[in-house]
Amino acid sequence: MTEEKNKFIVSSSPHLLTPDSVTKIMWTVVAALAPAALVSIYFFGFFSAYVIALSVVGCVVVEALLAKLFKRPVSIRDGAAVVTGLLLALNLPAGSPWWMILIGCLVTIGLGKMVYGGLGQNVFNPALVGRVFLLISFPVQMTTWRAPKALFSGGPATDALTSATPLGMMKEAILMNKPIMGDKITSWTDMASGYIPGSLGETSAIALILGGLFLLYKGYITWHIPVTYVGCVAVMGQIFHWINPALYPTALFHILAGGLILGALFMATDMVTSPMTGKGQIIFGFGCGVITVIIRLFGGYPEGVSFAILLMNAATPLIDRYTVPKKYGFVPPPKEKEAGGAA
Amino acid sequence: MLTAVLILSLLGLISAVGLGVASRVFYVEIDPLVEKLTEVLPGANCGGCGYAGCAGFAAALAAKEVGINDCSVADSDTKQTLARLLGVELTETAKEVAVVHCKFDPSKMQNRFEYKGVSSCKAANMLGGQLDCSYGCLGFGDCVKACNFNAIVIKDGLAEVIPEKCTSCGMCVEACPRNLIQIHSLAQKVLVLCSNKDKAKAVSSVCKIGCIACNKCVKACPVEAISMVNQIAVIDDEKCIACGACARECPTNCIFDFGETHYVAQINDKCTGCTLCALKCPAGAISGDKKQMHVVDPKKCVRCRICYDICNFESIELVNEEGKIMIPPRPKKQRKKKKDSGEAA
Amino acid sequence: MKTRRFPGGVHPPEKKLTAKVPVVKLPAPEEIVVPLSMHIGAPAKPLVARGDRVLRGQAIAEPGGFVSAYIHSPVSGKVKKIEPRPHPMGRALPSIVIINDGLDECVDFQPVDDWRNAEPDTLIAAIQKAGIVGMGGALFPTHVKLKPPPQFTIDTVIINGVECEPYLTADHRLMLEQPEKVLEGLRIILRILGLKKGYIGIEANKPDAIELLRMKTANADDIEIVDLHVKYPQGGEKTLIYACTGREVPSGGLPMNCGCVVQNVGTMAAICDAITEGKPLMERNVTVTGECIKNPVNLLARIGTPISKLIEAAGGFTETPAKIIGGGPMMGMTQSSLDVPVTKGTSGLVCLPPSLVSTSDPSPCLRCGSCVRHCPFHLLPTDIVRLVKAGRVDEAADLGLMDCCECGSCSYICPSHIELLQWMRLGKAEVMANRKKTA
Amino acid sequence: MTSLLLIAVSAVLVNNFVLARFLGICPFLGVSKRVETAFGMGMAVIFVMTMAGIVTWLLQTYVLTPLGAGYLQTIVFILVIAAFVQFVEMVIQKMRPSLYQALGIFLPLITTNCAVLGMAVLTIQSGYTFIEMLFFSVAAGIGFTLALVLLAGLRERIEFSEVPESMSGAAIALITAGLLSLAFMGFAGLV
Repeated sequence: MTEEKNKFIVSSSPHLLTPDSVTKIMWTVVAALAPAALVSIYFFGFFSAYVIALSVVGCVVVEALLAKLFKRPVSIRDGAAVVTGLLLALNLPAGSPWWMILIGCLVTIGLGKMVYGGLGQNVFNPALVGRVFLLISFPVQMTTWRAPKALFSGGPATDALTSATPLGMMKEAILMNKPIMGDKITSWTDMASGYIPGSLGETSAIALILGGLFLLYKGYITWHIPVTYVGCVAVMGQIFHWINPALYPTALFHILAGGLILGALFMATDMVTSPMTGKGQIIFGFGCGVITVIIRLFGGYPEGVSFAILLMNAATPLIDRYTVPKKYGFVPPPKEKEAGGAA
Repeated sequence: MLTAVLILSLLGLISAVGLGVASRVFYVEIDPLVEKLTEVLPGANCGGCGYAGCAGFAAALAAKEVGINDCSVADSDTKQTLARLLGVELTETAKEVAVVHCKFDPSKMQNRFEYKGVSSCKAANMLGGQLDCSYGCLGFGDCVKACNFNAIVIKDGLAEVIPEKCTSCGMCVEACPRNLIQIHSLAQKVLVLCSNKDKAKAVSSVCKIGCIACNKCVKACPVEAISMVNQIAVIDDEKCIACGACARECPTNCIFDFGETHYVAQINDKCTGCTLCALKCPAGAISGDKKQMHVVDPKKCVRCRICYDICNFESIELVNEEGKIMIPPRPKKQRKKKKDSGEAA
Repeated sequence: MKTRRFPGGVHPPEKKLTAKVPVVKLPAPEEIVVPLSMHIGAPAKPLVARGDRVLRGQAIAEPGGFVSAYIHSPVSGKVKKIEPRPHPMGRALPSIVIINDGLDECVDFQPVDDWRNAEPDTLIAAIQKAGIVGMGGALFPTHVKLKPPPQFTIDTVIINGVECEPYLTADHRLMLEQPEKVLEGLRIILRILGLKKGYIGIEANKPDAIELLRMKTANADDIEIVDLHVKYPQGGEKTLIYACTGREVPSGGLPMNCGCVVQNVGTMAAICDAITEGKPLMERNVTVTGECIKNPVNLLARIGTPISKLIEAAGGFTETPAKIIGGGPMMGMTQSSLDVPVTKGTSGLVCLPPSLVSTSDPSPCLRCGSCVRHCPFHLLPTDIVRLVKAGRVDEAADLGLMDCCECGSCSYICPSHIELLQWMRLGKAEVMANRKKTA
Repeated sequence: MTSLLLIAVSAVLVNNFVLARFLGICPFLGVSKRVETAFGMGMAVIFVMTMAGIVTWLLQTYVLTPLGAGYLQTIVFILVIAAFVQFVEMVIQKMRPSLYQALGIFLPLITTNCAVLGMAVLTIQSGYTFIEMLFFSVAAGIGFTLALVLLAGLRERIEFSEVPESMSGAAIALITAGLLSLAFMGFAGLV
């Protein structure tokens, strides 16, 4: 309101800040997801690239529009919408119809994030809200998988549409009770490298783990959730495998199949919707693991990762509430306050 | 059909007996007043008063934890009955309004430093406050956030109350870290809008509309309503007759007169010399002996209109500097019987 | 040698530009402004009036209450006026303005003869008379700290030579140039508290100081040098106690609750001067540094010297700074004018250029948990601040708002640059206000 | 034994009374502002459901069907439930006054709560034996409490978000409840 002589800035301490910023975090996550995206483009070619592009652009546009609608500052430069768009794309099968992707973007950004007030305020992982919404609304389109075909290996692009994913085959085996050995379905190397049908991001475990380690090194995710989550799925999977080796696949199959690696490294570790303290994250990872195995082996849907993470997102506020770390110099409250408080 | 009636009545009987016994065992002393209050309350269970339902609010009301006005839904006659039930008389006090005691000129007020941080007056005040004047309104709107009736707005850096919307609930008074907001009755038109307690030199160096405690207003006030409290003029609302003399006298015009414009009184030829106006004039500006034409001394007149309201012979009119009659004399009031005349005066 | 440490804490860039620069004595300016409140507790009451002549070292203000301190004139001269003057705390506070006559005529100092077997009370009285306060920035009157109430038994003395704030090297230079004074001061404290062992905690980024002090106490068994992991806020009272003794100060309690007393190295040197030479606290080391200062330097400046003089002595600004910080950049207070005086607690002047000062608005909280991981007291800054913002201050207090030592690690590490510490301070102020209202 | 377990799991997770069958939505939204009150309400509903389940089952098998007065089912059930709710209200008012204040109007509302009546009618329709009915009613109560406490946790968290005005209040609660039931759909086909 007045012309400023060169006045000094007065603010509360501390006066040094970490060079880190939300924008930097978001673009680092995008970089961490890049290997998986590139591998999917390598395997599914144009179908994957167009899904990624449309989903990212869709999410950014929807966020900008909704920000204007809700009279909020448009902050698409911080890359949050790009991350969500990329994650949503990695959750969709290659070659998904364009209208489905746009609806997915609308639900992901609209219902998943902006309705709660924008970045950092949502309670469910937006990309997963979008994916589960699409899975339940358009079951057919969401489960038509394209056969992967190495990009430059020549020959017509096979449009074998409905080749089932390894998990899909396992689910049919369990439902029809036809025991076929879990790992006979596809060889390990294919599953690890991503040469198997499935959603864009779910195939190549190596690329995902690479991205995950990069994030871990940068410190934007901690080991707690991925390790407990994947560990729990492996252990439970193995136990069920011992109970009935013919029907239930081995732990390695569980880890490499479906969206577990993508879910554990990028979805479950989403800062906004996962618990803050180490202890809470371990409970979170354990919960996700148990629910994933239950749904995979006994549930109706072949893939339980998305539902597991959403359910644990719902439980996060309660986990945070009961895993408050003991503070320095903790003095237990005097007895009668304790009793009074418990009314 | 008979079996149906039989079953139902039997079941009804069993439940009734069971509940009768249970209500004895689990008897809880309920204050009858709370019951009555709950009936009177609108029963919307809206939770506006912060209680889960009207029963909760009624209990709090009976326990004197809350006031009648805390129930925003209740209309005036509900409040009347509530007051009667509680034995508390609902004081229909005159409408009161919050006033911000700071009115610097935004284009002139300088900043001591560029404040960066949480945009709240408390936060800025903790770091000394960015304004040159260390008592002035910081304009971050803590009062606006505290007001549930959005009766206070920030206009180019300065808090301003909207009298119509203000319910004088006092939330803004607590919210302001520099205690600039006070509650005055709406009728109080003349207000000192400055809170700077520094000495004259310090005040004038930061704000041209600051009270420099020159005491001119104290001298100018015909009814001694103004006193100087640690370097700031303070107007006693009861004594003040809103004549605006102080406002005109103040060199830095930090005393604001929101009443309508004031004019000097002038006596015309209809004057019967009843000496009532001379008696009532606080400034002693009217002279003249009994039964003779009275004269107003324009320099002494403090334009408080007391003589204008009192004169019942249409002989006092209000004129501006050039003597043009701005407000004609008050029409004669039909005098009631002698007994009531005291009242009319 | 494994360095001791505490959980949490952050690693800001150290930028000890003046670590190798010896301390330079700054001549006294013409006008000295000695504020009356330079310590925790009631402001001091002036003993002199306008026009009085004062000598260097003469007491010009007496304590205003039990927790308060004497104030002495750093120069000889005439008292010009006692009026509110700009103060490092932000508001103008009453100060004694003295015109320096340049003679530096001293009052005759009376040292305590043969302090080794003097009574602790006489030593404490001498310390009180010399106006010694905690020089680390806490400014707590030392004589009060050295006489804890009887029910607390003190068994450990820890001297804080950590100086974990970036940029500051005042204590570091003091340890290098006057180690005897520091050791002597510590021995006096041990005598007062009747203890046999004292520790001096020094961060591992000052190897020369550690080595020098170790060499000096090689054969002495009453002083042990503890080298500490380089991490901010290692120098905080509670973190230092935890790192050296493994004990935790109970929540809402003081170090004496767990039998410890923590003092700054500067205070030790001041105590040594007061006891051995009878000199009151009149000057202190101030590091004038920052990217905007032409040649950063450590100055022995007299209390009451306007900081404009210090900046001139350091060659002035290379570019106009965005922030002038009294103290360290992590806990210091930004100053709005250059005629603020040096006080007993001014450990440094850090002038940051606009390029180092971020003025971006905070982005929303991602609940990333960095503040939780880095808080040395395992609090939940983001949840506490969320509650304070919503006005639910008592719930925030239950989560540990009042245990926050305001070290600023959470605000430093927060990727969204949210002013967590400022919100915590607002919350604390509101809790104190509520307590006063209900008390 | 496994069938009992399956009934319980299906009542709690698969067709959860609130999130899958959408019964008892008004207390679900009304009381889910704080976790303590939600838990208190959940306990009250579990008690009423179990007791009402037992009594209605007994009435149905030993009174209504032998006398062929099956058509009286709804009225009788409502009468029983109302009696139990009245009883619970007195107990809570005596034992936990603070909880009674917090629940306020929603405690007597359990009488008309469709989840409780729904449970009673469902047990009769699916022809459960006494033991199965017991498992079913307790599990239904637990499912209701689980959903209620989860939503209460979420709503306490959302209280701090700057939800746009058009969405604040009941709107965001309904959206969150919808997303919660979306997540619960993962259990479809579990049994």
